[in-house]
Amino acid sequence: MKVEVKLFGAFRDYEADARVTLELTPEAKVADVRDALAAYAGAHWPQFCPKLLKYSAFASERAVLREGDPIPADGRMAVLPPVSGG
Amino acid sequence: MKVEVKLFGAFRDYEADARVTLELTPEAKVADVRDALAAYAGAHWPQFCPKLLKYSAFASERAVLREGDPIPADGRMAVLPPVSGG
Amino acid sequence: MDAPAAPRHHCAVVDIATDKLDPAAALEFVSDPGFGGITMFVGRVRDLNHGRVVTGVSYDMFDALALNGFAEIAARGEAQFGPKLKLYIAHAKGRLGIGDLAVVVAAGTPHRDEAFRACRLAIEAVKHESPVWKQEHYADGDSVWSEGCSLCGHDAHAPAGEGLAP
Amino acid sequence: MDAPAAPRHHCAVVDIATDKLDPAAALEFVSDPGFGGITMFVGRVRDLNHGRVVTGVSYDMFDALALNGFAEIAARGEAQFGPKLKLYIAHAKGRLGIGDLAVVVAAGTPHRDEAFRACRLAIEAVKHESPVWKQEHYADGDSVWSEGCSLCGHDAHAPAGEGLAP
Repeated sequence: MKVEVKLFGAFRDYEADARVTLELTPEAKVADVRDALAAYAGAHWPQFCPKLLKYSAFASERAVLREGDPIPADGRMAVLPPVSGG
Repeated sequence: MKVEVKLFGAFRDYEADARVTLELTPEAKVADVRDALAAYAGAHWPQFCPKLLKYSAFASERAVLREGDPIPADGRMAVLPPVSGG
Repeated sequence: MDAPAAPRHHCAVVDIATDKLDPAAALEFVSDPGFGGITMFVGRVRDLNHGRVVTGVSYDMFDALALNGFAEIAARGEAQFGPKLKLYIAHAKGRLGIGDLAVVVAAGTPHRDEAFRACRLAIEAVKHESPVWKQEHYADGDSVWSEGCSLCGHDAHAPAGEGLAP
Repeated sequence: MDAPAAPRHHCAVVDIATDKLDPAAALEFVSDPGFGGITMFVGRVRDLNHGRVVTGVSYDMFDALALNGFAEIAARGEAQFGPKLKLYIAHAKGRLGIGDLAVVVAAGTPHRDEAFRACRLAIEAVKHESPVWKQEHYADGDSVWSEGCSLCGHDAHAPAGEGLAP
Protein backbone atom coordinates (compact mmCIF):
# COMPACT_ATOMS: atom_id res chain seq x y z
CA MET A 1 0.00 0.00 0.00
CA LYS A 2 1.03 3.60 -0.49
CA VAL A 3 1.61 5.59 2.68
CA GLU A 4 1.82 9.35 2.45
CA VAL A 5 3.89 10.86 5.25
CA LYS A 6 3.47 14.59 5.88
CA LEU A 7 6.64 16.37 6.97
CA PHE A 8 6.72 19.02 9.68
CA GLY A 9 9.29 21.27 11.31
CA ALA A 10 12.89 20.45 10.41
CA PHE A 11 11.75 17.74 7.99
CA ARG A 12 10.25 20.42 5.77
CA ASP A 13 13.74 21.46 4.73
CA TYR A 14 14.18 18.21 2.80
CA GLU A 15 11.13 18.13 0.53
CA ALA A 16 9.63 21.15 -1.19
CA ASP A 17 6.08 19.79 -0.95
CA ALA A 18 6.55 18.57 2.62
CA ARG A 19 5.45 15.02 1.96
CA VAL A 20 6.94 11.66 1.05
CA THR A 21 5.11 8.66 -0.40
CA LEU A 22 6.38 5.27 0.72
CA GLU A 23 5.40 1.77 -0.41
CA LEU A 24 4.64 -0.66 2.42
CA THR A 25 2.91 -4.00 2.82
CA PRO A 26 -0.68 -3.92 4.12
CA GLU A 27 0.35 -5.56 7.40
CA ALA A 28 3.17 -3.07 8.05
CA LYS A 29 3.43 -1.36 11.44
CA VAL A 30 4.50 2.16 12.35
CA ALA A 31 8.02 0.83 13.01
CA ASP A 32 8.16 -0.29 9.37
CA VAL A 33 7.21 3.19 8.22
CA ARG A 34 10.05 4.53 10.33
CA ASP A 35 12.47 2.12 8.63
CA ALA A 36 11.13 2.98 5.21
CA LEU A 37 11.45 6.71 5.86
CA ALA A 38 15.01 6.19 7.12
CA ALA A 39 15.85 4.36 3.90
CA TYR A 40 14.21 7.10 1.83
CA ALA A 41 16.14 9.79 3.71
CA GLY A 42 19.40 7.92 3.23
CA ALA A 43 18.76 7.74 -0.50
CA HIS A 44 17.39 11.26 -1.12
CA TRP A 45 18.50 13.65 1.63
CA PRO A 46 22.29 13.93 1.71
CA GLN A 47 22.28 16.52 4.51
CA PHE A 48 19.93 14.52 6.73
CA CYS A 49 20.93 13.79 10.32
CA PRO A 50 19.53 10.37 11.33
CA LYS A 51 19.13 11.57 14.93
CA LEU A 52 16.23 13.75 13.82
CA LEU A 53 14.24 10.68 12.82
CA LYS A 54 15.34 8.76 15.89
CA TYR A 55 13.68 11.38 18.12
CA SER A 56 10.62 11.81 15.91
CA ALA A 57 7.20 10.26 16.38
CA PHE A 58 4.60 9.20 13.84
CA ALA A 59 0.98 10.21 13.99
CA SER A 60 -2.37 10.18 12.28
CA GLU A 61 -4.54 13.29 12.28
CA ARG A 62 -6.07 12.08 15.52
CA ALA A 63 -3.25 10.69 17.65
CA VAL A 64 0.42 10.00 18.07
CA LEU A 65 1.07 6.36 17.16
CA ARG A 66 3.23 3.72 18.80
CA GLU A 67 5.80 1.64 16.98
CA GLY A 68 3.63 -1.48 17.07
CA ASP A 69 0.46 0.24 15.87
CA PRO A 70 -0.87 -0.61 12.42
CA ILE A 71 -0.73 1.98 9.68
CA PRO A 72 -3.95 4.07 9.50
CA ALA A 73 -6.33 2.54 6.97
CA ASP A 74 -6.30 5.65 4.80
CA GLY A 75 -2.51 5.52 4.52
CA ARG A 76 -2.14 9.09 5.77
CA MET A 77 0.50 9.73 8.38
CA ALA A 78 2.78 12.46 9.63
CA VAL A 79 6.28 12.44 11.07
CA LEU A 80 6.64 14.72 14.10
CA PRO A 81 10.10 15.90 15.09
CA PRO A 82 10.57 17.05 18.70
CA VAL A 83 8.00 19.76 19.36
CA SER A 84 8.74 23.35 20.33
CA GLY A 85 5.46 25.23 20.66
CA GLY A 86 4.58 28.03 23.05
CA MET B 1 -0.25 63.00 73.80
CA LYS B 2 -3.28 62.58 71.58
CA VAL B 3 -3.23 59.56 69.30
CA GLU B 4 -5.68 59.40 66.42
CA VAL B 5 -6.49 55.85 65.40
CA LYS B 6 -8.11 55.36 62.00
CA LEU B 7 -10.62 52.54 61.83
CA PHE B 8 -10.87 50.14 58.87
CA GLY B 9 -12.99 47.19 57.87
CA ALA B 10 -15.24 45.84 60.61
CA PHE B 11 -14.14 48.64 62.96
CA ARG B 12 -15.90 51.14 60.73
CA ASP B 13 -19.22 49.88 61.97
CA TYR B 14 -18.57 51.38 65.40
CA GLU B 15 -17.74 55.00 64.64
CA ALA B 16 -19.41 57.09 61.97
CA ASP B 17 -16.26 59.06 61.21
CA ALA B 18 -14.03 55.97 61.32
CA ARG B 19 -11.58 57.35 63.85
CA VAL B 20 -10.99 57.41 67.59
CA THR B 21 -8.81 59.82 69.53
CA LEU B 22 -7.05 58.37 72.56
CA GLU B 23 -4.95 60.05 75.24
CA LEU B 24 -1.60 58.35 75.96
CA THR B 25 1.66 59.23 77.64
CA PRO B 26 4.54 60.27 75.34
CA GLU B 27 6.52 57.12 76.21
CA ALA B 28 3.58 54.81 75.41
CA LYS B 29 4.10 51.82 73.11
CA VAL B 30 1.80 50.25 70.54
CA ALA B 31 0.67 47.74 73.18
CA ASP B 32 -0.58 50.66 75.28
CA VAL B 33 -2.60 51.95 72.33
CA ARG B 34 -4.13 48.49 72.04
CA ASP B 35 -5.11 48.59 75.73
CA ALA B 36 -6.48 52.11 75.41
CA LEU B 37 -8.55 51.16 72.37
CA ALA B 38 -9.88 48.08 74.20
CA ALA B 39 -10.95 50.32 77.08
CA TYR B 40 -12.56 52.80 74.69
CA ALA B 41 -14.41 50.00 72.92
CA GLY B 42 -15.62 48.58 76.21
CA ALA B 43 -17.00 51.98 77.17
CA HIS B 44 -18.47 53.08 73.83
CA TRP B 45 -19.21 50.06 71.61
CA PRO B 46 -21.75 47.78 73.27
CA GLN B 47 -21.84 45.34 70.30
CA PHE B 48 -18.08 45.06 70.06
CA CYS B 49 -16.47 41.61 70.04
CA PRO B 50 -13.06 41.80 71.80
CA LYS B 51 -11.69 39.07 69.53
CA LEU B 52 -11.70 41.53 66.65
CA LEU B 53 -9.15 43.69 68.43
CA LYS B 54 -7.16 40.66 69.57
CA TYR B 55 -6.52 39.67 65.94
CA SER B 56 -5.96 43.22 64.74
CA ALA B 57 -2.64 44.95 64.12
CA PHE B 58 -1.63 48.58 64.45
CA ALA B 59 0.14 50.52 61.75
CA SER B 60 1.43 53.87 60.63
CA GLU B 61 0.96 54.95 57.02
CA ARG B 62 4.26 53.31 56.23
CA ALA B 63 4.37 50.01 58.11
CA VAL B 64 2.64 47.57 60.39
CA LEU B 65 3.93 48.13 63.93
CA ARG B 66 4.93 45.70 66.66
CA GLU B 67 3.61 45.76 70.18
CA GLY B 68 6.86 47.16 71.57
CA ASP B 69 7.28 49.87 68.96
CA PRO B 70 6.89 53.50 70.04
CA ILE B 71 3.90 55.47 68.88
CA PRO B 72 4.62 57.38 65.64
CA ALA B 73 5.77 60.92 66.44
CA ASP B 74 2.82 62.49 64.61
CA GLY B 75 0.35 60.50 66.70
CA ARG B 76 -1.35 59.07 63.63
CA MET B 77 -2.10 55.38 63.64
CA ALA B 78 -4.52 52.86 62.21
CA VAL B 79 -6.00 49.66 63.54
CA LEU B 80 -6.06 46.87 60.95
CA PRO B 81 -8.47 43.98 61.43
CA PRO B 82 -7.61 40.71 59.63
CA VAL B 83 -7.25 41.54 55.93
CA SER B 84 -9.34 40.09 53.11
CA GLY B 85 -8.21 41.63 49.84
CA GLY B 86 -8.10 40.09 46.39
CA MET C 1 22.04 43.25 31.62
CA ASP C 2 21.54 46.75 32.97
CA ALA C 3 18.17 47.56 34.41
CA PRO C 4 15.96 49.33 31.86
CA ALA C 5 15.25 53.00 32.43
CA ALA C 6 11.46 52.75 32.51
CA PRO C 7 9.82 51.81 35.82
CA ARG C 8 9.54 48.07 36.11
CA HIS C 9 6.77 47.98 38.68
CA HIS C 10 3.34 49.53 38.63
CA CYS C 11 1.34 49.63 41.87
CA ALA C 12 -2.10 51.16 42.08
CA VAL C 13 -5.23 51.51 44.16
CA VAL C 14 -8.14 52.05 41.80
CA ASP C 15 -11.26 53.77 43.07
CA ILE C 16 -13.93 52.19 40.94
CA ALA C 17 -16.29 55.10 41.49
CA THR C 18 -14.18 56.95 38.91
CA ASP C 19 -11.92 54.37 37.31
CA LYS C 20 -11.58 50.65 36.64
CA LEU C 21 -9.04 47.88 36.53
CA ASP C 22 -7.58 47.31 33.09
CA PRO C 23 -6.09 43.88 32.31
CA ALA C 24 -4.97 45.03 28.84
CA ALA C 25 -2.94 47.83 30.42
CA ALA C 26 -1.41 45.29 32.81
CA LEU C 27 -0.32 43.05 29.91
CA GLU C 28 1.09 46.03 28.08
CA PHE C 29 2.98 47.26 31.14
CA VAL C 30 4.76 43.98 31.87
CA SER C 31 5.67 43.36 28.22
CA ASP C 32 9.25 43.72 27.08
CA PRO C 33 11.13 42.64 23.93
CA GLY C 34 13.26 40.40 26.13
CA PHE C 35 10.34 38.73 27.88
CA GLY C 36 8.81 35.51 26.56
CA GLY C 37 6.39 34.87 29.39
CA ILE C 38 3.59 36.87 30.98
CA THR C 39 1.32 35.50 33.66
CA MET C 40 -1.68 37.47 34.82
CA PHE C 41 -4.15 36.86 37.61
CA VAL C 42 -7.54 38.54 37.61
CA GLY C 43 -9.75 38.33 40.67
CA ARG C 44 -13.46 38.91 40.16
CA VAL C 45 -16.45 39.19 42.44
CA ARG C 46 -18.29 35.86 42.65
CA ASP C 47 -22.05 35.45 42.90
CA LEU C 48 -21.86 32.90 45.72
CA ASN C 49 -19.71 32.61 48.84
CA HIS C 50 -20.10 29.87 51.41
CA GLY C 51 -23.47 29.15 49.85
CA ARG C 52 -24.86 32.67 50.23
CA VAL C 53 -26.04 34.67 47.22
CA VAL C 54 -23.78 37.70 46.90
CA THR C 55 -25.04 40.84 45.19
CA GLY C 56 -21.84 42.84 45.49
CA VAL C 57 -18.87 43.64 47.69
CA SER C 58 -17.29 46.76 49.12
CA TYR C 59 -13.54 47.00 49.47
CA ASP C 60 -12.15 49.24 52.19
CA MET C 61 -8.46 50.06 51.93
CA PHE C 62 -5.75 51.94 53.80
CA ASP C 63 -4.41 53.41 50.58
CA ALA C 64 -1.03 54.76 51.67
CA LEU C 65 -0.04 51.61 53.54
CA ALA C 66 -1.39 49.40 50.72
CA LEU C 67 0.71 51.19 48.11
CA ASN C 68 3.75 50.90 50.36
CA GLY C 69 3.01 47.20 50.70
CA PHE C 70 2.61 46.68 46.94
CA ALA C 71 5.99 48.33 46.38
CA GLU C 72 7.49 46.10 49.04
CA ILE C 73 5.99 43.02 47.32
CA ALA C 74 7.54 44.15 44.03
CA ALA C 75 10.91 44.58 45.75
CA ARG C 76 10.57 41.08 47.14
CA GLY C 77 9.84 39.75 43.65
CA GLU C 78 12.90 41.47 42.31
CA ALA C 79 15.03 40.06 45.15
CA GLN C 80 13.80 36.59 44.25
CA PHE C 81 13.70 36.76 40.45
CA GLY C 82 16.19 39.48 39.63
CA PRO C 83 15.78 42.71 37.68
CA LYS C 84 14.40 40.97 34.58
CA LEU C 85 10.93 41.19 36.02
CA LYS C 86 8.11 43.62 35.43
CA LEU C 87 5.27 43.51 37.89
CA TYR C 88 1.84 45.13 37.86
CA ILE C 89 -0.32 45.19 40.98
CA ALA C 90 -3.66 46.98 41.06
CA HIS C 91 -6.50 46.56 43.54
CA ALA C 92 -9.98 48.03 43.37
CA LYS C 93 -11.62 49.94 46.19
CA GLY C 94 -15.25 50.90 46.57
CA ARG C 95 -18.47 49.09 45.74
CA LEU C 96 -18.24 46.33 43.14
CA GLY C 97 -20.93 44.23 41.47
CA ILE C 98 -20.81 40.57 40.47
CA GLY C 99 -18.16 39.97 37.83
CA ASP C 100 -16.40 43.26 38.51
CA LEU C 101 -12.64 43.06 38.72
CA ALA C 102 -11.25 43.24 42.25
CA VAL C 103 -7.57 42.76 41.59
CA VAL C 104 -5.20 42.46 38.63
CA VAL C 105 -1.65 41.18 39.05
CA ALA C 106 0.68 40.54 36.12
CA ALA C 107 4.30 39.48 35.86
CA GLY C 108 6.53 39.55 32.79
CA THR C 109 9.86 37.66 32.71
CA PRO C 110 12.14 36.08 30.11
CA HIS C 111 10.75 32.59 30.76
CA ARG C 112 7.40 31.26 31.87
CA ASP C 113 8.33 29.55 35.12
CA GLU C 114 9.43 32.81 36.74
CA ALA C 115 6.36 34.55 35.36
CA PHE C 116 4.04 32.06 37.05
CA ARG C 117 6.00 32.11 40.30
CA ALA C 118 6.29 35.90 40.46
CA CYS C 119 2.59 36.34 39.70
CA ARG C 120 1.64 33.82 42.35
CA LEU C 121 3.98 35.35 44.91
CA ALA C 122 2.45 38.76 44.28
CA ILE C 123 -1.21 37.76 44.48
CA GLU C 124 -0.64 35.68 47.62
CA ALA C 125 1.13 38.60 49.27
CA VAL C 126 -1.62 41.01 48.20
CA LYS C 127 -4.26 38.68 49.62
CA HIS C 128 -2.50 37.88 52.89
CA GLU C 129 -0.72 41.09 53.76
CA SER C 130 -2.32 44.11 52.15
CA PRO C 131 -4.53 46.38 54.24
CA VAL C 132 -7.69 45.66 52.29
CA TRP C 133 -11.03 44.59 53.74
CA LYS C 134 -13.92 43.03 51.91
CA GLN C 135 -17.52 43.46 52.95
CA GLU C 136 -19.95 41.15 51.20
CA HIS C 137 -23.50 42.23 50.48
CA TYR C 138 -26.10 39.49 50.28
CA ALA C 139 -29.39 39.10 48.47
CA ASP C 140 -31.23 39.14 51.82
CA GLY C 141 -29.94 42.66 52.58
CA ASP C 142 -27.33 41.57 55.10
CA SER C 143 -23.71 42.70 54.82
CA VAL C 144 -20.74 41.02 56.46
CA TRP C 145 -17.07 41.90 56.67
CA SER C 146 -15.10 38.86 55.53
CA GLU C 147 -12.90 37.11 57.99
CA GLY C 148 -9.34 37.29 56.89
CA CYS C 149 -5.68 37.03 57.71
CA SER C 150 -4.48 38.63 60.89
CA LEU C 151 -1.50 40.93 60.45
CA CYS C 152 -0.41 40.34 64.05
CA GLY C 153 3.01 38.79 63.97
CA HIS C 154 2.26 36.54 66.91
CA ASP C 155 -0.64 34.84 65.20
CA ALA C 156 -0.54 34.83 61.44
CA HIS C 157 -4.10 33.70 60.75
CA ALA C 158 -7.30 34.34 62.59
CA PRO C 159 -9.15 31.09 63.17
CA ALA C 160 -12.02 30.64 60.74
CA GLY C 161 -15.56 30.83 62.01
CA GLU C 162 -14.86 32.71 65.22
CA GLY C 163 -17.17 35.50 64.25
CA LEU C 164 -14.80 38.45 64.39
CA ALA C 165 -17.27 40.73 62.67
CA PRO C 166 -20.20 42.03 64.72
CA MET D 1 -23.96 21.90 40.22
CA ASP D 2 -24.95 20.96 36.69
CA ALA D 3 -22.54 21.78 33.92
CA PRO D 4 -23.49 25.03 32.17
CA ALA D 5 -24.87 24.79 28.66
CA ALA D 6 -22.25 27.00 26.95
CA PRO D 7 -19.00 25.35 25.87
CA ARG D 8 -16.46 25.48 28.66
CA HIS D 9 -13.36 25.07 26.55
CA HIS D 10 -12.12 27.06 23.59
CA CYS D 11 -9.29 25.59 21.51
CA ALA D 12 -7.92 27.37 18.46
CA VAL D 13 -5.08 27.51 15.96
CA VAL D 14 -4.75 31.10 14.80
CA ASP D 15 -3.13 31.81 11.43
CA ILE D 16 -1.58 35.18 12.04
CA ALA D 17 -1.54 35.97 8.33
CA THR D 18 -5.25 36.69 8.71
CA ASP D 19 -5.98 36.80 12.43
CA LYS D 20 -4.34 37.37 15.78
CA LEU D 21 -4.38 36.12 19.35
CA ASP D 22 -6.70 38.06 21.61
CA PRO D 23 -6.03 38.01 25.38
CA ALA D 24 -9.15 40.08 26.07
CA ALA D 25 -11.29 37.45 24.35
CA ALA D 26 -9.57 34.78 26.43
CA LEU D 27 -10.40 36.59 29.68
CA GLU D 28 -13.97 37.07 28.56
CA PHE D 29 -14.34 33.41 27.56
CA VAL D 30 -13.18 31.98 30.89
CA SER D 31 -15.22 34.42 32.97
CA ASP D 32 -18.28 33.21 34.84
CA PRO D 33 -20.41 34.69 37.61
CA GLY D 34 -19.34 31.79 39.82
CA PHE D 35 -15.63 32.20 39.17
CA GLY D 36 -13.44 34.34 41.40
CA GLY D 37 -10.09 33.50 39.82
CA ILE D 38 -8.70 33.78 36.32
CA THR D 39 -5.11 33.02 35.45
CA MET D 40 -3.78 33.74 31.98
CA PHE D 41 -0.46 32.98 30.38
CA VAL D 42 0.69 34.88 27.32
CA GLY D 43 3.77 33.72 25.41
CA ARG D 44 5.52 36.29 23.24
CA VAL D 45 8.40 36.19 20.80
CA ARG D 46 11.64 37.28 22.50
CA ASP D 47 14.39 39.30 20.86
CA LEU D 48 17.18 37.07 22.15
CA ASN D 49 17.55 33.31 22.48
CA HIS D 50 20.68 31.59 23.72
CA GLY D 51 22.47 34.87 23.10
CA ARG D 52 21.48 35.21 19.43
CA VAL D 53 19.55 38.22 18.16
CA VAL D 54 16.17 36.98 16.94
CA THR D 55 14.26 38.93 14.30
CA GLY D 56 11.21 36.69 14.20
CA VAL D 57 9.97 33.13 14.37
CA SER D 58 7.85 30.88 12.20
CA TYR D 59 5.51 28.37 13.78
CA ASP D 60 4.69 25.24 11.83
CA MET D 61 1.75 23.23 13.08
CA PHE D 62 -0.15 20.03 12.36
CA ASP D 63 -3.49 21.74 12.84
CA ALA D 64 -5.86 18.80 13.13
CA LEU D 65 -3.71 16.90 15.58
CA ALA D 66 -2.96 20.08 17.55
CA LEU D 67 -6.67 20.84 17.98
CA ASN D 68 -7.28 17.25 19.04
CA GLY D 69 -4.48 17.64 21.55
CA PHE D 70 -5.80 20.93 22.93
CA ALA D 71 -9.21 19.29 23.48
CA GLU D 72 -7.50 16.39 25.22
CA ILE D 73 -5.63 18.83 27.47
CA ALA D 74 -8.91 20.52 28.36
CA ALA D 75 -10.44 17.11 29.17
CA ARG D 76 -7.46 16.39 31.40
CA GLY D 77 -7.97 19.72 33.18
CA GLU D 78 -11.61 18.88 33.75
CA ALA D 79 -10.70 15.43 35.07
CA GLN D 80 -8.33 17.08 37.54
CA PHE D 81 -10.28 20.19 38.53
CA GLY D 82 -13.88 19.23 37.84
CA PRO D 83 -16.49 20.87 35.63
CA LYS D 84 -16.16 24.27 37.32
CA LEU D 85 -13.36 25.15 34.96
CA LYS D 86 -13.29 27.14 31.75
CA LEU D 87 -10.19 26.84 29.65
CA TYR D 88 -8.99 28.80 26.63
CA ILE D 89 -6.08 27.54 24.53
CA ALA D 90 -4.98 29.35 21.38
CA HIS D 91 -1.68 29.04 19.52
CA ALA D 92 -0.43 31.14 16.63
CA LYS D 93 0.90 29.71 13.38
CA GLY D 94 2.84 31.49 10.67
CA ARG D 95 5.51 34.16 10.76
CA LEU D 96 5.71 36.28 13.93
CA GLY D 97 7.78 39.33 14.79
CA ILE D 98 9.36 40.27 18.12
CA GLY D 99 6.70 40.85 20.75
CA ASP D 100 3.99 39.11 18.76
CA LEU D 101 1.83 36.74 20.74
CA ALA D 102 2.61 33.06 20.20
CA VAL D 103 0.24 31.45 22.65
CA VAL D 104 -2.57 32.45 25.01
CA VAL D 105 -3.86 30.10 27.69
CA ALA D 106 -6.43 31.14 30.29
CA ALA D 107 -8.23 29.27 33.05
CA GLY D 108 -11.22 30.42 35.07
CA THR D 109 -12.28 28.65 38.28
CA PRO D 110 -14.11 29.49 41.51
CA HIS D 111 -10.82 29.97 43.43
CA ARG D 112 -7.37 31.13 42.49
CA ASP D 113 -5.32 28.04 43.32
CA GLU D 114 -7.12 25.92 40.74
CA ALA D 115 -6.89 28.74 38.21
CA PHE D 116 -3.11 28.87 38.56
CA ARG D 117 -2.75 25.10 38.47
CA ALA D 118 -5.07 24.59 35.51
CA CYS D 119 -3.37 27.36 33.53
CA ARG D 120 0.05 25.92 34.26
CA LEU D 121 -1.04 22.39 33.41
CA ALA D 122 -2.41 23.60 30.09
CA ILE D 123 0.60 25.65 28.99
CA GLU D 124 3.04 22.91 29.98
CA ALA D 125 1.03 20.37 27.99
CA VAL D 126 0.82 22.71 24.99
CA LYS D 127 4.59 23.25 25.13
CA HIS D 128 5.58 19.63 25.64
CA GLU D 129 3.00 17.68 23.66
CA SER D 130 1.45 19.76 20.93
CA PRO D 131 2.56 19.24 17.32
CA VAL D 132 4.01 22.73 16.94
CA TRP D 133 7.48 23.58 15.65
CA LYS D 134 9.31 26.86 16.02
CA GLN D 135 11.86 28.10 13.54
CA GLU D 136 13.88 31.07 14.76
CA HIS D 137 15.13 33.69 12.31
CA TYR D 138 18.29 35.54 13.29
CA ALA D 139 19.71 38.95 12.50
CA ASP D 140 22.51 37.32 10.51
CA GLY D 141 20.04 35.75 8.08
CA ASP D 142 20.28 32.26 9.49
CA SER D 143 17.18 30.30 10.48
CA VAL D 144 17.11 27.31 12.82
CA TRP D 145 14.37 24.93 13.90
CA SER D 146 14.34 24.87 17.68
CA GLU D 147 15.22 21.67 19.41
CA GLY D 148 12.32 20.46 21.44
CA CYS D 149 10.56 17.67 23.23
CA SER D 150 10.44 14.30 21.56
CA LEU D 151 6.98 12.78 21.34
CA CYS D 152 8.45 9.26 21.23
CA GLY D 153 7.12 7.37 24.23
CA HIS D 154 10.41 5.58 24.75
CA ASP D 155 12.37 8.79 25.20
CA ALA D 156 10.41 11.74 26.45
CA HIS D 157 12.95 14.48 25.77
CA ALA D 158 15.56 14.83 23.09
CA PRO D 159 18.91 15.61 24.64
CA ALA D 160 19.77 19.27 24.32
CA GLY D 161 22.55 20.31 21.98
CA GLU D 162 22.66 17.21 19.85
CA GLY D 163 22.01 19.18 16.71
CA LEU D 164 18.81 17.57 15.49
CA ALA D 165 18.21 20.30 12.96
CA PRO D 166 20.32 20.23 9.80
